[in-house]
Amino acid sequence: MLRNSRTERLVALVLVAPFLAIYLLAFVYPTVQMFRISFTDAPLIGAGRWVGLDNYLRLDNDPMFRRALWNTAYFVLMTVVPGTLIALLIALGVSRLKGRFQAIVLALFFLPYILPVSVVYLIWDWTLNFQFGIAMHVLDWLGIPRVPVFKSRVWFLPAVAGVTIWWTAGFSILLFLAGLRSIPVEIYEAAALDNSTRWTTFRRITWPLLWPITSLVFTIQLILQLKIFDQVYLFSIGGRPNDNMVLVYYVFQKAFQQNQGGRAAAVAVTLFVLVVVVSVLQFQLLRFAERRRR
Amino acid sequence: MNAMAAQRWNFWGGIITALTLVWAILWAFPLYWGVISSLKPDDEVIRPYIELWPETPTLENYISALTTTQIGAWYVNSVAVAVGVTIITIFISMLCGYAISQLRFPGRIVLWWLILASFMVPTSALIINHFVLVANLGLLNSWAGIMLPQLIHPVIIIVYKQFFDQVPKDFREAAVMDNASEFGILFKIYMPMNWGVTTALSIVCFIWTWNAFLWPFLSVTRTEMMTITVGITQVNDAFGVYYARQLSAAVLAGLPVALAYLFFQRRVTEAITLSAGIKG
Amino acid sequence: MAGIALSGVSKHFGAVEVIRDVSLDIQPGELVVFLGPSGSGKTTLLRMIAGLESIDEGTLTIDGVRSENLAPGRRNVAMVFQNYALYPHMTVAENMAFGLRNIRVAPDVIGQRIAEAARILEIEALLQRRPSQLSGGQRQRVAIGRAIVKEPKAFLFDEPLSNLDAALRARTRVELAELHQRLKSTMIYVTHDQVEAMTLADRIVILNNCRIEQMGSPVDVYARPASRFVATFVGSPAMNILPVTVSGSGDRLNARLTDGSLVELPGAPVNMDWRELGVRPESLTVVAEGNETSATATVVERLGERTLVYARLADGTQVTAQDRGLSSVKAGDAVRLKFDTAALHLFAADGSAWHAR
Amino acid sequence: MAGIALSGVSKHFGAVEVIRDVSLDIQPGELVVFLGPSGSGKTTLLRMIAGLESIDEGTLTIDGVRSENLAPGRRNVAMVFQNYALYPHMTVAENMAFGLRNIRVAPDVIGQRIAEAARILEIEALLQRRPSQLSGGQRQRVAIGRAIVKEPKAFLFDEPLSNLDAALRARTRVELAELHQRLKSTMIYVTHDQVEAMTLADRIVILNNCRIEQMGSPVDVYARPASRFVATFVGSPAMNILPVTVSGSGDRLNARLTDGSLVELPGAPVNMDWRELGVRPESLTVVAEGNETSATATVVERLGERTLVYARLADGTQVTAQDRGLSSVKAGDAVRLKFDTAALHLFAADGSAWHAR
Amino acid sequence: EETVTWWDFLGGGDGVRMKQMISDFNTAHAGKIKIDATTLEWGTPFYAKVQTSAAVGEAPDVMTYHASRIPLAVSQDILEEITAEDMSKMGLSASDFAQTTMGAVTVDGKQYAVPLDTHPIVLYYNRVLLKKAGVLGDDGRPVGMKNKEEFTATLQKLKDAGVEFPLGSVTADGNFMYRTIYSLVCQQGGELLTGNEFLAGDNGKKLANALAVLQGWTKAGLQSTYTDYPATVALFTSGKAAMMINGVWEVPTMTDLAKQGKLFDWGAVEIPVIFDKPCTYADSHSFAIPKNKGKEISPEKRAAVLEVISWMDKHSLFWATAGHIPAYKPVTETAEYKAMEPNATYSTLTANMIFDPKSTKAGVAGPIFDIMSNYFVPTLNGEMDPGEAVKSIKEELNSM
Ligand SMILES: Nc1ncnc2c1ncn2[C@@H]1O[C@H](COP(=O)(O)OP(=O)(O)OP(=O)(O)O)[C@@H](O)[C@H]1O
Ligand SMILES: Nc1ncnc2c1ncn2[C@@H]1O[C@H](COP(=O)(O)OP(=O)(O)OP(=O)(O)O)[C@@H](O)[C@H]1O
Ligand SMILES: [Mg+2]
Ligand SMILES: [Mg+2]
Repeated sequence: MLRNSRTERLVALVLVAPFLAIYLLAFVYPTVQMFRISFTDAPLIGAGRWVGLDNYLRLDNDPMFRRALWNTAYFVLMTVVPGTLIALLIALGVSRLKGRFQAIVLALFFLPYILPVSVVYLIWDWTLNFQFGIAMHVLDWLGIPRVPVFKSRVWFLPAVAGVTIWWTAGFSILLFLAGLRSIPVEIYEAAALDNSTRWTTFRRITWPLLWPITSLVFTIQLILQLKIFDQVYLFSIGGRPNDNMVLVYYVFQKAFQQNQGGRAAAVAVTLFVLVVVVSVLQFQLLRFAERRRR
Repeated sequence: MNAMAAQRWNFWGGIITALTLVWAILWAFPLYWGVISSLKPDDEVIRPYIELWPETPTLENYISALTTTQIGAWYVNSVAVAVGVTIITIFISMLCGYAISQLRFPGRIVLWWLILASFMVPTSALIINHFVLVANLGLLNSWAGIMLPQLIHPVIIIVYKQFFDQVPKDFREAAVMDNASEFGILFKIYMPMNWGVTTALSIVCFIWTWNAFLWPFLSVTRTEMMTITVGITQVNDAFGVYYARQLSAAVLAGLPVALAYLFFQRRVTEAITLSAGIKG
Repeated sequence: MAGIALSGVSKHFGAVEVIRDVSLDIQPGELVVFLGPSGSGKTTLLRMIAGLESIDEGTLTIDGVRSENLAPGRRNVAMVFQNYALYPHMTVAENMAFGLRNIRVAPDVIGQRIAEAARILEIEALLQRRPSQLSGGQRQRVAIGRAIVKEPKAFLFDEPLSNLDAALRARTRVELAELHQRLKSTMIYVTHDQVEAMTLADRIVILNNCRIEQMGSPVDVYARPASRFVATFVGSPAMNILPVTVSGSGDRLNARLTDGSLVELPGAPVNMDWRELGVRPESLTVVAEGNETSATATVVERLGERTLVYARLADGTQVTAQDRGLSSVKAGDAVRLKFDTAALHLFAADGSAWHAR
Repeated sequence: MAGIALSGVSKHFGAVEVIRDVSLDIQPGELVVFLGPSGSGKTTLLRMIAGLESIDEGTLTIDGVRSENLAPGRRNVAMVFQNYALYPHMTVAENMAFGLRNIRVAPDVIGQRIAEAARILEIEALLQRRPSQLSGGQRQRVAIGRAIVKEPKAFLFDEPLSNLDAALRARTRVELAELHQRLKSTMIYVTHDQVEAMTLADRIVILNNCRIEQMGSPVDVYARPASRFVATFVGSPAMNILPVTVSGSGDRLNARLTDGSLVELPGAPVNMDWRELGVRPESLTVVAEGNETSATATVVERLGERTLVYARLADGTQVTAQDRGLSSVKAGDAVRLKFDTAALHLFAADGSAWHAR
Repeated sequence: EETVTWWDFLGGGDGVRMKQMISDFNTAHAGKIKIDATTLEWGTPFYAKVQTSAAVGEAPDVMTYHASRIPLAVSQDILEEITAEDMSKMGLSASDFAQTTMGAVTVDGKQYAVPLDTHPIVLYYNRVLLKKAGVLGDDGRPVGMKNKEEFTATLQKLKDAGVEFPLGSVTADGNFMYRTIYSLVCQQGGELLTGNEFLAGDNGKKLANALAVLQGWTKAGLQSTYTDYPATVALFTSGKAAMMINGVWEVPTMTDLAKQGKLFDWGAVEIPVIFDKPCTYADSHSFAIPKNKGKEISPEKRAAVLEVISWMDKHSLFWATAGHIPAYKPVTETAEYKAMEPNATYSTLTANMIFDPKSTKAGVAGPIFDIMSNYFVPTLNGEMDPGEAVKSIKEELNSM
């Protein structure tokens, strides 16, 4: 198409400028700063001395950092894979339903997703409350000893992971449903004519055709869950934050509770790099898996 | 499929449907339980047995949540921040998405890759420097301060670009032949043609902002400046059993988004799939 | 090779009746085309035979076996879908093998059958590709291949050509006809394109309004349409239908057109309430001179080997006539039109029809 | 009403040449069709006239004004896009008004023009609807209406019918022809469908391989194709092209087909390196008896008013022949084919052609 | 009019009292000074906010502060000094306060806050249940307050009488249990910090003893397990727990509930002597002026702030209804105060109070708190052996 490139550039500049300004101010600049202060001993606010790699070296034998790293990994493991699978199962169930009925059931599964984390926290803290939670009455009734879910080291992360799955599954369910809807009915009809059983149909048709969505859900979940903070913070209130330490929480603690901006930034950089590496790696891995399938 | 549904898959199909239903009810039960509990008086809340309906329903907890906390102010803050972030984000993202999709200018590819890359970057890693930045700008405890770091949603630009890419170029050319200017094309053709996307993206952006916790929690110290998501974690008012009061505050905080969802269910679900880059 | 018999078959979706009391006998090896306008129930009928829709009433017999309650896979028929429904994540070979593996056919047998089908369809080179790497025509063949390997009792096609472009459609049509000659298998073919039906069918079943309107060979259907509907639906450009008043007696029947001109009707039965005269464009030709109906050409379409002349009679009635080769008639010209009395049709108020031959 | 002249126009995308040295003179009021296979540059040429593509070399004159450097909006031509490109969020009336508002035409003038265009196109009732509420054919008309209100010097159409289904396409084609007769405006119409070209054009410009292959009236192009390419491209089913060896001298030239049979060529020039004989299916007819070429029918397509017989000569050469009406020939039958000596074409190695008439 | 921005962390029953006092103050100073108060969440969140706010100049003009945390705050340089001149402007003098209290707000001879109260922990009890179990003395106080065996027996009797939780303890939150445990260490004459060493000598053993007692109660089912703060209060007020060890700040919760007729007959006494001598942990709420970076407080505002502090201290008789023991002696010496219940009942314990060690590591939500509380929860609920816990605590504290 015939274009007047000078006007076009000018217009482009005008259109891109607002975003670029905010992007530079609220994203690029803080990112650069984060890297910079991670090499200093700055407090949260104010300048610090250049300490080189000191902050990073100290992480190496910082038990709290290790715990944070481990807990984060543990949490990711417990949310991402089961979360994806559960969402898939739910989506498969919901996709069978029709019309209004489907809308209602979907709403039941989806509602948690649109709630603020603090509401989710209050609801589950209440539901699983060790003294008064309804879940404990159910356990009593089943003759199972009560479980102090958010107060014990063993149960805390699994429980928060469970709540997180409950909270975020709606998103994945919708993606899966969109994926399922995009598989033409004819494919299933062809499979039926091909004598395919329910299980074969799932394994040989649905699952492979859903793979791109599955990997998308997986990636989104992974990036999201590595950033875990809100739930752990909230459920730890009046509990055992140090046992439940995760990376972002550690950044928060170092920076905002202990006023060690530089060291916090080093943790933040670690997280930053971790997320980027993991998502790049995972992207490659999934691509590889897909290629092998071909 | 009807014949099959009618015949051999019928039995297992029925079981699966039933299981899905039961599961859905269990899934949503905590929500129900939260709402029901918030309607119970203090002594009922902590009864040691399951009571699916309040014996003496009361709004006392809501009244107390509304009167003893600054929930009104929190609402105003949340609405202001969420609306502000939504409008600004949508607007700048649309402009930027349009430019990247439709215009040729130096640095376009670089910009596009930057935006794609920042999709992966965890903003929560930036809290320290966001805090420093907003503090230096003197914006702590202000709407602008709560909004600023939340204005970066690369995914919205990505979705906009994809949509603008999909507009057949015929429209652009038809408009050019109709003597429309570049801004005319954007605001009179592309923007109105994609109202659906804009609404959908606005809805998700609103939900995200309304639900944001970490940053509002960090950047606000004054109770009256808190957003509702942060505010309700502060409702630990005096006297005895406070669970119901907390839950009533939670219900109040969740209600607007929940209602919005129930009213615009189709739009919201569409919006969510859109935000993941899938066309619904 | 198996016969298929439908008897008194009905179907409704909710309150809407879609198929009403259809009976039909398909001979082994026959290629039957279901032809009808959109919504006439062609697809539904086909899917009922395949087992993808239940049959509300009536019986279905495939190869002598009562089948209305058999699962789709058990009926041993193969279907080629409009958009082919190839499994996008499997190679061509895997697509073909899928159905056979499900019934545990031995791997070497599967290999043989695939090779054989690929040979017939000339898709040997494509076996390791995925559907997305194929052109429309190639996909079409793979879909047929997937059907062939099952060695089914019958092939069911639902508008298999409608996704192809015009040129490819014409070519594939010919290929399909050849394939049928080679395989000699029972085939049911759904289309709403009358050219396809005319060129492919051993027998055409014309569906309209949930019922069978006519059933017969292409020649029959074209030359002796059972009803006004069939007359206008089959043939392109469509048959001219002109309101007439018929008068005269014995062998000397005449039809008076609305513009006043008379058309002779040798041999037409008297004493019927004839309302309309049908004449196909090729039987209404432009002639140089003579005592014929006169009209004004409005649009002239030169198709090369013939020319269509859209014309208006004196009273404004629109007709389509034909001239041979590249006609010199221009829009606006006055033309004389000649009715070929050996190829006229009459339609009565009660729906019955008479054909000059 | 304005003439359009292209002179020595070229265009390339990067290293790929798309239009090479095209010159063309379009008379005011003429309807010119650009016909050619996919990728031949039809669209590109049209867009160059519209101003949507730059012209690398050569000149473009619209209504006497040198225009190759004018902005699209300034050339005062209107374009109807393949998928109409109606603004989906505007009503029909707004769609029409948009272009006029942009050049600040007075509102009452806009109103008048819309009313006038709507009257011509019979879309008065649709003015307040949105494109999504219109049928394909209605959209088509609105797209034309949007062009009409601009009172352009020329209308440019890029395959405007390709999105319509067959029946609607045929009807709309007739409507378009009528519209042109009424408006008498300059129109350029791009298509790769030769039927459209034949039926609509005052003049057909056949593009192939970046160049103009032939330019002439439909009759010309059909009866006297300038090249083998034109011969095979125009006409459906395509002209049979048979390799021949020509022998004899003076008036008594004969062509020997590969199966050994002889075809007389009355009046063909000698001393040319004739390589191929062209004959259209309608000039290669099935005859009952006689000393003609014999062949075996492979597929028989009964089209109603004529029957196409795909046949194989003794040496396996495929030909398409025609029989009148509903032929009784069946696949597998031996048939005798008669060449209409008055409608033969010869093609030489150097691309030149000779036509019997 | 000067607006004084005020932060506190008083969310419980005492918060209501404080709001009342603020409103009274505003009425009394209408047109001159207005307090603009914000209540933040107690503990870590509050102190994290104070710290970050002070660093960016967003801190309030005055705030409540735990005396125990003042050394830490001073080391972070976020508090303004309260000079002698300030004290005299307020019409206060060091002698108006108990020496221990005053000492708690002084670091290196400089005063950094003005104490408002001292708030020990006490034992709340449900007279109805105790009576039912036969463990209510004729004086209306629980029996078995003299030693471990006696008290355990009391608890056991309650249990036998069908009380679900004889003792309600905040066993899910080490921060709160720290107070009880520290008290029990003190009852053995132990201390946390000796010179620069934590849990030197047999102090570790004493801590283990304290933990063992509590763990014993858990194991015997005498104490609520994994109970967070609100649940503990709820257990007690709903009659599920017969006794509760908690801060005096819950007194108003009880009095107000009782006033509404929603509570049983209750009482509060000094915590029992489990070991050798009576000793109770206490802290002090005080007023401090944050040092706002880059934002000097104006003299007028400072004067207003001092007026606020002074007024609050002088009117702290009302504050006493929040359960706390006013720090300002002229108030505690009034007859009105002396007649106040239940304060009078437990006022004897002032003699037995112990404050946190004076260390930059100490204080509410400080490092010691953090480290110890992390081990308390598993130990108290029987997940961890007391000796093991003490070992780890000792290691971690000393490696800080
Ligand atoms: N699942 C369904 N539920 C309700 N009505 C249906 C369903 N499937 C088809 N119909 C209706 O049944 C009638 C026949 O549909 P069918 O698809 O058989 O028509 P068709 O002849 O194949 O038409 P087309 O040529 O458009 O494919 C239509 O009126 C259609 O609307
Ligand atoms: N923007 C472009 N960049 C590069 N090559 C192009 C571009 N547009 C068209 N071409 C090439 O130019 C040639 C002519 O394209 P054009 O669209 O004009 O063909 P056409 O005759 O309209 O074909 P069709 O009938 O398929 O529409 C084609 O080979 C095409 O690939
Ligand atoms: Mg159909
Ligand atoms: Mg084109």
